Amino acid sequence: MDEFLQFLFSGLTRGSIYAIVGIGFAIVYNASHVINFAQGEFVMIGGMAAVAITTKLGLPLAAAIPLSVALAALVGVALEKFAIEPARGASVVAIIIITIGASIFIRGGVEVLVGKRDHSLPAFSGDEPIRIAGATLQPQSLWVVGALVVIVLGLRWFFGATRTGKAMLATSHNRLAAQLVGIEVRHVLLASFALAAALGALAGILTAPITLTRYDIGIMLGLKGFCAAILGGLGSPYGAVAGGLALGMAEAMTGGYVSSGYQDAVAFAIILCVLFVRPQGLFGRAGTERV
Amino acid sequence: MASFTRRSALGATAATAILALSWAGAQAQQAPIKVGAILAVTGPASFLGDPAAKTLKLYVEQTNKAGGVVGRQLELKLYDTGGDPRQAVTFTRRLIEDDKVDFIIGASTTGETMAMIELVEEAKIPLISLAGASPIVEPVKRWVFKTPHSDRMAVEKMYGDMRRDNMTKAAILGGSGGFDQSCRAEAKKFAASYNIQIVADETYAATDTDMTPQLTRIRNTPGVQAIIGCGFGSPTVVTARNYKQLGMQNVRFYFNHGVASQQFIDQSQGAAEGMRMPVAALLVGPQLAESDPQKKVTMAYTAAYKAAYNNEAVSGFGGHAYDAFMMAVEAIKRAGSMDKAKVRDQIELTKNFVGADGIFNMSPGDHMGLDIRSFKMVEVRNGTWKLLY
Amino acid sequence: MSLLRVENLSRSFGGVKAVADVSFAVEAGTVHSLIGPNGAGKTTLFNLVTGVYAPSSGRIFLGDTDVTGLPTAARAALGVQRTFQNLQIFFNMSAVENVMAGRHLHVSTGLVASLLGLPGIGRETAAARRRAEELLDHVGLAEWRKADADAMPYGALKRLEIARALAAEPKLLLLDEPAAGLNPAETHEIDRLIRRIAASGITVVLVEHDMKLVMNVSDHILVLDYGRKLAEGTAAEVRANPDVIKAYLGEAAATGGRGV
Amino acid sequence: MADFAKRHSGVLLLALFVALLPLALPNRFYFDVATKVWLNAIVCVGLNLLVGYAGQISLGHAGFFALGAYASAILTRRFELNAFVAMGLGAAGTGLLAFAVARPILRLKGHYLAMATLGLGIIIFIVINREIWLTGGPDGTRVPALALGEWRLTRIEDWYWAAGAILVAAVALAQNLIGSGVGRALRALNGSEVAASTLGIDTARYKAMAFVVSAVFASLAGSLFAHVERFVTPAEAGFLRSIEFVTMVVLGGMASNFGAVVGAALLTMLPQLVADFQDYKHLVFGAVLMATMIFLPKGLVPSLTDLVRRRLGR
Repeated sequence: MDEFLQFLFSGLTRGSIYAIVGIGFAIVYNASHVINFAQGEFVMIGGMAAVAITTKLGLPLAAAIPLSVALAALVGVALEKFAIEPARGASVVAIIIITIGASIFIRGGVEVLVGKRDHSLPAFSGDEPIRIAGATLQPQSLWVVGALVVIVLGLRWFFGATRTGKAMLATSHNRLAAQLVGIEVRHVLLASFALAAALGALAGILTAPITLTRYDIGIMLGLKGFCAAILGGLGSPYGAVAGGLALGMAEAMTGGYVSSGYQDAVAFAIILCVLFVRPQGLFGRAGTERV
Repeated sequence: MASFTRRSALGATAATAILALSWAGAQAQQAPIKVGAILAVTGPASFLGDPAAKTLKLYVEQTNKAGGVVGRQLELKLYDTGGDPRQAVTFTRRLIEDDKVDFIIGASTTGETMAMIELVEEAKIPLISLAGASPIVEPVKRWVFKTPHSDRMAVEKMYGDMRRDNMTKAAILGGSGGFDQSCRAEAKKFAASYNIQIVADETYAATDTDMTPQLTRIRNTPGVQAIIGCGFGSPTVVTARNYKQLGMQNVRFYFNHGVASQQFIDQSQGAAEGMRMPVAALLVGPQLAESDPQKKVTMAYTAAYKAAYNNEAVSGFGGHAYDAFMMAVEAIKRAGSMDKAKVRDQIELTKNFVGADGIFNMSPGDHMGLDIRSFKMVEVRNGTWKLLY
Repeated sequence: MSLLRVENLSRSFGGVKAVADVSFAVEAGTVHSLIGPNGAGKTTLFNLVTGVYAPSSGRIFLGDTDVTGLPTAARAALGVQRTFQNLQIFFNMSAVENVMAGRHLHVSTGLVASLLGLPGIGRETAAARRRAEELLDHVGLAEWRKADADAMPYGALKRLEIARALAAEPKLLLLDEPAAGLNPAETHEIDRLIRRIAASGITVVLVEHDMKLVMNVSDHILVLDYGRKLAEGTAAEVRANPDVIKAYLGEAAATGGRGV
Repeated sequence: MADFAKRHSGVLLLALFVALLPLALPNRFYFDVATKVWLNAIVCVGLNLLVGYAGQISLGHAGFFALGAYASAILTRRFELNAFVAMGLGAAGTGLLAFAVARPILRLKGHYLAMATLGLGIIIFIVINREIWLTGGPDGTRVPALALGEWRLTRIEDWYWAAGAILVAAVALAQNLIGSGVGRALRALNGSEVAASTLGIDTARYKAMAFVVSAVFASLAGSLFAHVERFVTPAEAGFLRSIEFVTMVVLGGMASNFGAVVGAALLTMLPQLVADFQDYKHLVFGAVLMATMIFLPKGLVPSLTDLVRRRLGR
């Protein structure tokens, strides 16, 4: 029983990270129909920037967090403006390669600027493990899960009550119509990249104390986040949350009960099975092609 | 050399001047000795390759400033493999066929080195590896040497320490790379001769960021007294943290020498306290007795490295590169020229070479040349290495 | 026996019935028109007949074969071809290649023979090219033979789709608004083309808003409204039908101009 | 004869280039790089049938490449099979796997298809990494030389000719296919899937065909690669390797067999060119990917032919 609980904690922590990255994929996809393969790099930027700001500039963590998030958002905006926008109308393959090129570029930049070593941040509220029924939980995991909850609530408010949020929602439903009612679609695209980047960076900062951060951690996280988003049906941030948590759980349980060697494969195996049965993801609606 | 030329030009007789000038001219025409290096400067093993690259750059420059070796300058040709053995093969081929280097230092990891061996043996070029596992030099390959202690020594050192405290049951936790696998195999092979029973064996992937499932399984194995950690790099840091998170301090944790860097302690953020490992003397240089023959070498290397690289802490991996480079330079000097076969013979004849890793005594049957005595057992205490014995 | 028979066909999208309980039959060798206002379900009916959509209920027969469950490609093999209201040209190919693709059912498609480029394949390709060029001439696109499809004007593309469908040598040809967006001269050309096609023995089902064209060429007309069959018969019968006049034709018939 | 020359002028030109290039290669290292170019180009010519002509993206072809490479490595080394038999078995096995997954995978479209092929590639990558007993794990495995009886192919100059000849053959096969009814069916389903199916083209069948053919090309190239390099590692199956292959195709120009060769050449040489500024190599590589896709979205060869055509047209 304590074993199960331990795996559950592990799955919840991983799942929350995948969920936050997945939300980023969903937001960008909604606004622009672009799958941003550089999404994982924002997670890396968040962690690495916070490390650099606290160690090199000597600022406290509380200041480093907003600064890192803002920096990542800036990179997100730059990505949209200088790489995605000029390629408007290019094929899906071309856009995929552009975002992958961007992710390699960002990785290379951080490699040169900050270096290749592992880095880590201190846990936000100490690292004395919390004991629950024989299992232990790092306090930082609570921060991660808590952040996910806050983000989900925040998005509900954002899409439901703010003008920018509503504009984003409208654009995702029908770009042309949104343009006709006076929504500046270009700004919506920029805002969505900024938001996705900021969320990714936040995930990166929250997890750096648990998993360490390095210039190249973004690849795998990006792919897992993409899995989460696809599992949730691509366009839906809440679907991505469900998808991310499901993947995290599946990984931890496989690692614990089946084979620790194959945990990484679980996410992709699930994705393949789900897509074979439901080509539009778990929560996506089947569309009929208009001819 | 420049001063020598000037002095000669100002010399008394024209004859000496002409002689000296022509001699200097011949020297200047001599191409530099080309040093090839294959290192994992990026990728998951970058913490191995990065300090090694820095060390090589530093000492090539120093050697050149001091006039080079046997009158020739050194030229470093360094390629980054990202830790991929296939890249190591490609770049080795490039070093041999395009750059035409005289000897090669590297690679950083066991897997890469194993992949390169056939090429250097075929091309008859001396190779000094910076990787840990024993299969690199066992059986002996004519052109292949290595500087770090082998994982067998590490395992034996750990088992010896366990026996001191009457421990008999151990679990193995490690990755799936060549170094980890070799360490795991040695640990299994030598357990019986130290009367130790392996009761659990868990594996992780180099990219895993959560080892709680593996550690939970070890924790739930009855009777485990110690864990033998086979690995290097970020997974070991995560392991240390999860070890603390799961409250497993009553089980002693040994790591092999793959984690021998201050980086490991820093990133573990206290979780490494109490962990033990066998390391080279370099890491505990200041704690060595004044009479220790390695004291001088380790302190000098530490000072030079810190001065050149912004006070960055030294690691055992930079030390391996230092030993490899210096040993090669000594061998070239003894050979009197950069004749590959002669230099190879001289490396094999290395005796009482005092390096960062220990005192090397190579022989035709031993292409590593270290013994277990130069391995120090340390424990992490108060965020630094405490020399036990 | 009818060439095409549709029985009690229905299809709904998210609760909206695009086609509701429609039955009709098309006799071989005739020109049959489907008319009705936008959203009446004409294109949906084409999609159901060609198998692009699956029906919610009802059956479709080609001759005496029940094709309701057959995939699109299999129905093509039974002699059904169509054009599209929203052009579905292969813009990655030239005009003649578009028509050659229409010969698909009449060329061999063995993988190994194709990879090796056996002489038979070459001869077939040459024959397909000749036939495609004839068809381009036939629909009046002789000058566009070598053009890339994405460089051709709209009116030419409309005819290119017809040529492509004819290349398959269909028994039944479904034309979805072939005259939409064309000027009167071009429409006249299409009119003559449809007559020529019908004269060559191909059965035509036409969806069209241009009432003059419809009344000119049709042997039989079916009127749809909100997915249901409103009326059917000859041009004269339909024109005289009070329901049709009320629901749809009223002003068009009165003014004698184009329909809605 | 003249007709033959006209129809195959591109292939003949390529053959001529392969034949004359050695005159410009200074040493064996360059032969090595050129051989890698030919092998990557074989993968790209196959992949181009799927991505360029049929319009179906795959982010997992490195998986097929690695399957071929490992089949050769394992079957020759452990089971001591003849290298050519091993290569054939590898290609057949890879083809079967591709055939088995083709229909469910290629039912997917756009990003879902990208995800599924990517997932397939990564699963192959992880299996190769984990089944250490069979594959040697992350550190890879050695591969015996290509041999038939007493005869061994080891000199890189010989490999240059062998790989070059096979590439010319591969391009010729691809050109034949594209000129046939199968090729028109592939291009048609790329242009409009629904129109293609109304013309009687069984789109699922042709997508599967392109998928299997491209997988077999990749597998064969992987086998050859293993024998040239005499060493394989799981990195050959990695996500970035898959991306590399797709980028070669897109960079050279989609739906152009010669574009695929050009793309393979450029992207194979790039890492060797930037190896000397290793600190900046990722930066440079990423920038090159982005810049070509933004400024030459159609790829090099089509963009250049357009330019030439416009010049001539004027």
